[in-house]
Amino acid sequence: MIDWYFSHIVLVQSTLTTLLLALSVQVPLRAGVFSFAGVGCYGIGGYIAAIGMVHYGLSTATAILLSAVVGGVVAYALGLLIQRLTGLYLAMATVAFTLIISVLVVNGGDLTGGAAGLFGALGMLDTGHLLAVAVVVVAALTFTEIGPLGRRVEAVREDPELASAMGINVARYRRATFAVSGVLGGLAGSMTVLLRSTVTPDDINFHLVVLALTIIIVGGSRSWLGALVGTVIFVWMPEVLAFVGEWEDVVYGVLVAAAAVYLPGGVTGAAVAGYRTYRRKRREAADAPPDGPPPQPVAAGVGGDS
Amino acid sequence: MASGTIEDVDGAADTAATESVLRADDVAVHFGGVKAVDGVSIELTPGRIFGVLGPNGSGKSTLLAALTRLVPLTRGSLEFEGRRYDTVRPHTIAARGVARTFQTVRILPGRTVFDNVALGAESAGSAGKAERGRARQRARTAIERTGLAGKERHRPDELSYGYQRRVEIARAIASEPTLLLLDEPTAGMNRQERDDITGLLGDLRGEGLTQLLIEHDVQMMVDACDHLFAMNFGELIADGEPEAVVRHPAVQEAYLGKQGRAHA
Amino acid sequence: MLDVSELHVSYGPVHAVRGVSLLAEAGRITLVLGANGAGKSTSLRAICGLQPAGGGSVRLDGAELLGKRPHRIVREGVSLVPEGRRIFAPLSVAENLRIGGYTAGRSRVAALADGVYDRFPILAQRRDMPAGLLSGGEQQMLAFGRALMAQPRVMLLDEPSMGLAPGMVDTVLDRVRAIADSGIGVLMVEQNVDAGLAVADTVSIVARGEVVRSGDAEELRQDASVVHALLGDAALAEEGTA
Amino acid sequence: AEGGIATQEGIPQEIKLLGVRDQTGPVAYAGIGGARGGKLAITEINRSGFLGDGVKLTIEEIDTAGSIETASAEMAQATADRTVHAIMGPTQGQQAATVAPMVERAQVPTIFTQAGSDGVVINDYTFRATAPMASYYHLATEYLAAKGLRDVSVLYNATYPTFAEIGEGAFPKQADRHGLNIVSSTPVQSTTQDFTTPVRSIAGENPEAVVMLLTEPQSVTALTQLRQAGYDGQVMGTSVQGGGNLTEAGRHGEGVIYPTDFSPALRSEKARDFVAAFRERFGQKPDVYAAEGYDGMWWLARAIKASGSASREGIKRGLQQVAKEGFDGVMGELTFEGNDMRVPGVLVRWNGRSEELVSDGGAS
Amino acid sequence: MAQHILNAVALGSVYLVFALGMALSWSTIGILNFAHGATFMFSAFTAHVVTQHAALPMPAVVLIAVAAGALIATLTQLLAFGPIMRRATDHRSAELRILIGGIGVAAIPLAIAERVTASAPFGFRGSTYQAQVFEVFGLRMTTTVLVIVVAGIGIGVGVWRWLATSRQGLALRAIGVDSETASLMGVDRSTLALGTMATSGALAGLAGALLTFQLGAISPASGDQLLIKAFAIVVLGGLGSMGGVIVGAFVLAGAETFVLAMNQGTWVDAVSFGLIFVVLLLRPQGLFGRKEVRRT
Ligand SMILES: Nc1ncnc2c1ncn2[C@@H]1O[C@H](COP(=O)(O)OP(=O)(O)OP(=O)(O)O)[C@@H](O)[C@H]1O
Ligand SMILES: Nc1ncnc2c1ncn2[C@@H]1O[C@H](COP(=O)(O)OP(=O)(O)OP(=O)(O)O)[C@@H](O)[C@H]1O
Ligand SMILES: CC(C)C[C@H](N)C(=O)O
Ligand SMILES: [Mg+2]
Ligand SMILES: [Mg+2]
Repeated sequence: MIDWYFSHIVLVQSTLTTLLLALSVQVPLRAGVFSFAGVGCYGIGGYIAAIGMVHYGLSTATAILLSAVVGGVVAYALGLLIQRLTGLYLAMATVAFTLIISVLVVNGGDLTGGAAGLFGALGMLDTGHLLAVAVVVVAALTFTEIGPLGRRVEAVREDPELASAMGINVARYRRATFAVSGVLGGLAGSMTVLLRSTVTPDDINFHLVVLALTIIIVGGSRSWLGALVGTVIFVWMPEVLAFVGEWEDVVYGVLVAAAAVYLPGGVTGAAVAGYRTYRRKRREAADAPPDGPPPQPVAAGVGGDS
Repeated sequence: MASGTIEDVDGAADTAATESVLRADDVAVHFGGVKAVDGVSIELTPGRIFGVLGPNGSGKSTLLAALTRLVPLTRGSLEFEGRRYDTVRPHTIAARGVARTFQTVRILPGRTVFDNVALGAESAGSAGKAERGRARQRARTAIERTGLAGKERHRPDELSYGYQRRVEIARAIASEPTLLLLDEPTAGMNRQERDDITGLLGDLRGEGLTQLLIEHDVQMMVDACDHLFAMNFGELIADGEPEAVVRHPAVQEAYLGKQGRAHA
Repeated sequence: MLDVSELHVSYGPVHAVRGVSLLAEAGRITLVLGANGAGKSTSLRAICGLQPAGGGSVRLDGAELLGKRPHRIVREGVSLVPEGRRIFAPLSVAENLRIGGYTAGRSRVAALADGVYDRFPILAQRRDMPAGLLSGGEQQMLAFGRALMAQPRVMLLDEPSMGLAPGMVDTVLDRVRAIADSGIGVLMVEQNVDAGLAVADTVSIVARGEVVRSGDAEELRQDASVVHALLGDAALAEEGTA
Repeated sequence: AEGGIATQEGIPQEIKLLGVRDQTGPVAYAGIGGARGGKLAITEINRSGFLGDGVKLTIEEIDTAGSIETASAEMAQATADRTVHAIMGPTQGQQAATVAPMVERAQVPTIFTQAGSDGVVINDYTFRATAPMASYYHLATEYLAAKGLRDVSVLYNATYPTFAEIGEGAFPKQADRHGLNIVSSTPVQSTTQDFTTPVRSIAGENPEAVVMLLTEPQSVTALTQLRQAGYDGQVMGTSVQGGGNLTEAGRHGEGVIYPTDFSPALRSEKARDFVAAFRERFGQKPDVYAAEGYDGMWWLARAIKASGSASREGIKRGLQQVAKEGFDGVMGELTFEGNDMRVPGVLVRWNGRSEELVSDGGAS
Repeated sequence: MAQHILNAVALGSVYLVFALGMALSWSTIGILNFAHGATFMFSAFTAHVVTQHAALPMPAVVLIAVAAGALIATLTQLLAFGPIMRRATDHRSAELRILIGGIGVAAIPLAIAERVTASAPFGFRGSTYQAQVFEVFGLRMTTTVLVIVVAGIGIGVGVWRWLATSRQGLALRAIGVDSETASLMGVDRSTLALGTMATSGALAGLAGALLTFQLGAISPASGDQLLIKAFAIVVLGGLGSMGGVIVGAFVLAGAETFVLAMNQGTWVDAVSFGLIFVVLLLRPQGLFGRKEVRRT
């Protein structure tokens, strides 16, 4: 067990940081905001942490905190700037934001280390710290998923106009998701960099956007659990698929495509749907007279309807 | 109330009423060249059901959108419980107690009937635990009253059209609003089903709820409303006692087919 | 000409239509009445191939339609004015009509559209506006006009009068009558019972997925209270099971 | 359990190594080449009984698939595996820099090939069997100066650390020293695909030589378009050209000269034997990556022999000891700066089908 | 200056040919195909493999790539997007899944090509085609550029007009809005969708062949780089507007060429994406896009 843990420590840790990254895209998406600003803030957070540590000797905690705050503030400001945008237009604008950041750091001279990036920003972080952060984040997010707040977030996503006719301040929700995604992105970026000690402009790329999106769609886009499931799948897939060797990417592609086709709500969505069917079946079984004939479809009709 | 085109069929009845819930003054909504609403002034007094009649495209729904701030006003002013609100954002006025239904069904597809109604119920109050309990109770009551009992756990797309409309109504009344705006709430229902809804609206009036109702069923409007407005081409063409309004020649001319004439 | 017999449709465990039989004959209007949730729309959708049927048959002049894909069925000459209008919101009014005439051959589209514009002048005024901006009633007119463009042999109408002002209800139903008189079979669901009865030839009343009564419209016109009672019963029954 | 515990001193019968590098993904060619070179070396080492009778080196390759995450995850597992004696590390600069602190923590000696950026050779356990490109790029500069090609334009990928370093640092400095005149310096990005605009400007300047510091596909395009833009002067490339991509440039690639750490055209006996053996085994000529993998593996074997121990500590000590002395490899006389390899380098010309020697820094 | 404009036009045409295919399926039937880049790359790769065995002239190479592209896209539609669309209740829920389906599909040809080439660049060395360089009015260009510009602008304008005026074009747009209702109009949605995807794939193949001729070689990763640019172009032009795609392609190419001509090569992406960002700030629906139609 201990051995297993130590040889998989990187996977365990990157599961936790990747979860935060995925959440930074999922949180806005859940409110109908198709924003990848979180990925840009992942880059910002990574660089701030590395710069803080390498150039200014900040402590690990300070570096992470600073990254989260700056990420949140930058994303919030971005949100203010582009609040008129929706859908894929918003997606494009935020992808542009992310890619611009990667160009900025290439051209950042000594501060950012240019094309080579920065090295030696090894933070004092262990799995326990990461776990604590993840738990706090997940607990906080749970509140936005269940009960009244959950319903409101869903209304903001599904029908903003309806939501505002229900007294919900849609613009404020949207701006808030920007800030949250910035904080999450900043956390994810800074912790990733402090774990691996290096950051380069290449770390902020379109593939990260794709990865985050794939994780939450395959895992399930409606709750943090979906993000977690997706993260576990994609972080551990190379490990699990190692046996197919060089065809790993082909298998990966087939699995992702199959998930898109067969799992409309992602893995968690499928699980929830399966559970519902199971419960309904049980209800029906319980409703049927114990010694009578099995319920005919005809009989089940109105019964199920009412 | 300034527009010269309004023919006040019996002006006296209204002015005697108490303080108004909502007052719209010379409201106009233009979309480019389309004058969807053009200088409408209305006043809604507490505890009554007001109806809006008018041909298709006469601006009824747009008027409702204007009253709920979902479209910008081209001109005019709005007042709710004595406070101007023609520049606030839609959620503000909704939060003050104006609930509405939409002409085309708008419900959250992924949520159950109960959740949809609860969304309305919760929009009224704070987030406290006791209040949450009350909100659930309000939602349950609204579901009962709209004939949705037993369908709480259904998803909207599993419901027939008529039942989807009821969800809209339930959601609106669950917020226990001060003013309820209904845009063709009974479209797709037959006479009996309409009567149920009308009965419900009457009960709500009994509880003091002010309502503004848009419907094309003249019989139902006459039965249900205390006061009718008739619109055509974005303007009010008549305003007053229901019976009087539907008999008004301009309304007959603009609006009523065989069905309405039979009634008059 | 369109002979629906013993149609069954289920949504998963919900058996919504249970052995419905309906007939649409050339030159005649068959009115389908029923309470909310009775299974009217489901039946029409199944006839058009939008919903897989669990059993029964739908024959057009003897040829089986069940199992065919919707666009095939439409090309056989069956067109539907769907519940809830379903106009193409971002397309202009004119484009909505053009797509309605997709099967009708290029050359006739313009003339057919002019016919619709004559009947509904407001649509002509809104010709180049995205259809989604129309008022509810205007959209209903467009949906109706769009179905006319297909020049069907059988027309299925799911509440064509919904959201229409009384005057316009007359226009539409008169038009339906005229269509039927030109030799087209019409199967029409209506909640506006009186207006529907006024133009119908035959009536079928559906409750809980079954036809509980069918007969001559004339008969029922004389005794409208029977209809109302049946509908009322159905509604009560619905609530009763709830 | 199979294999010994890698912390035990002495030389066991089986010495287990792991290669953790790209076998798929965008720079797979480097990892694949490195792995092949290493395999060939292992066969020779084992067959010759270099480490003693019956002592066998074994290696297993693990794919990092072009991803930093995978690289660090696989390295974590590799370093945690107590039967692993040493690791042949990732070829990509960033992957390598990320795992470098890790191998120190786990105290597993790791030899990198390629991985040209800073931050890779940073502690006692990190070793590199590839000389930084900048360390032998002077061969190019000297050649240009000797041929009197003084007006030079530089076209370089500024988002790629190795090239940025030469384009902005090493080359301008050397050019200055040798009296070359840099007419223009044009940075592009890794995402630049079409070079019409920059090469037009360069062709317009008509310098006597163009120094081209670009990735593989970029090189092909830039060369093709440079020629189409009417430039027919000398083009000076980098060892990236050794990967065979110039074949794709067809006649446009003919005559390009570049410094490299290894060329199949090298005339030393070691190199000739290596080329022949490699050909026999893999059916093609070895590239620079293979040569680095091969010399890297021999470095390791010599290290074990030198310290008399295949334990992790022993290998580390041995590698340092060998580095201090240097040795002869297929890349020529190898010297070291700390744990980092230096090569004499060689300048070659692409004749359209293969490399020809132009001059060598003593590698033959 | 004139030379720079010509270069921008050439680059814009390359982008255009690539983006057209993507925009076609996206703005009609609502399929944002993230495998478009991989289709592009793999078509070129297929042609590359064939030219290694047979010395073919340019038209034959192009034809092979076009056929390969059409085939890949058809398979993608049959195996991934088609089933997704059939299963989805509404288009919005299908949208993200289509995106992910495309990402999954894209991994497959990419992995194969990377495997075979070990990620080294590949081109049409075996083809008999040799680009000729010529000068008109002092401007230098190659026959390849000429072909690309003609093909790009010709096909672009053709597709644009066809979509705007033809019956099928209208049907395609209707499918994109509400495919169920479209089928009620007699539109054979699956066949039309398949045809659209095949055409889109053929355009990807065409782009693959032409761009490989233009660049000399591409690498397996080249498709991804173009994908994000094409995405940017379509959004910049405004979703649903083919004219917008044409303008968008040239605007982006113009911006990039300008930055390169100023010798600020490392700022290219920042400037081009910055430009898109600013355009969206000013026009949230892109240059020629329509605002979403929605009313109360
Ligand atoms: N956003 C808009 N842009 C342009 N015209 C519009 C817009 N919204 C509404 N209209 C037009 O304004 C007129 C009034 O529409 P409105 O929806 O208010 O009518 P209505 O009285 O509710 O009709 P109905 O009874 O058919 O629902 C209609 O002719 C409609 O086409
Ligand atoms: N997608 C669905 N999934 C599950 N059940 C459904 C679905 N669609 C309809 N139903 C159920 O099928 C039954 C018949 O619905 P249908 O829409 O045919 O009724 P209707 O007669 O058209 O009613 P209305 O007058 O309200 O339009 C209803 O009980 C409804 O709840
Ligand atoms: C595989 C090589 C192209 C890697 C490159 N030399 C680097 O340092 O990253
Ligand atoms: Mg209306
Ligand atoms: Mg219905």
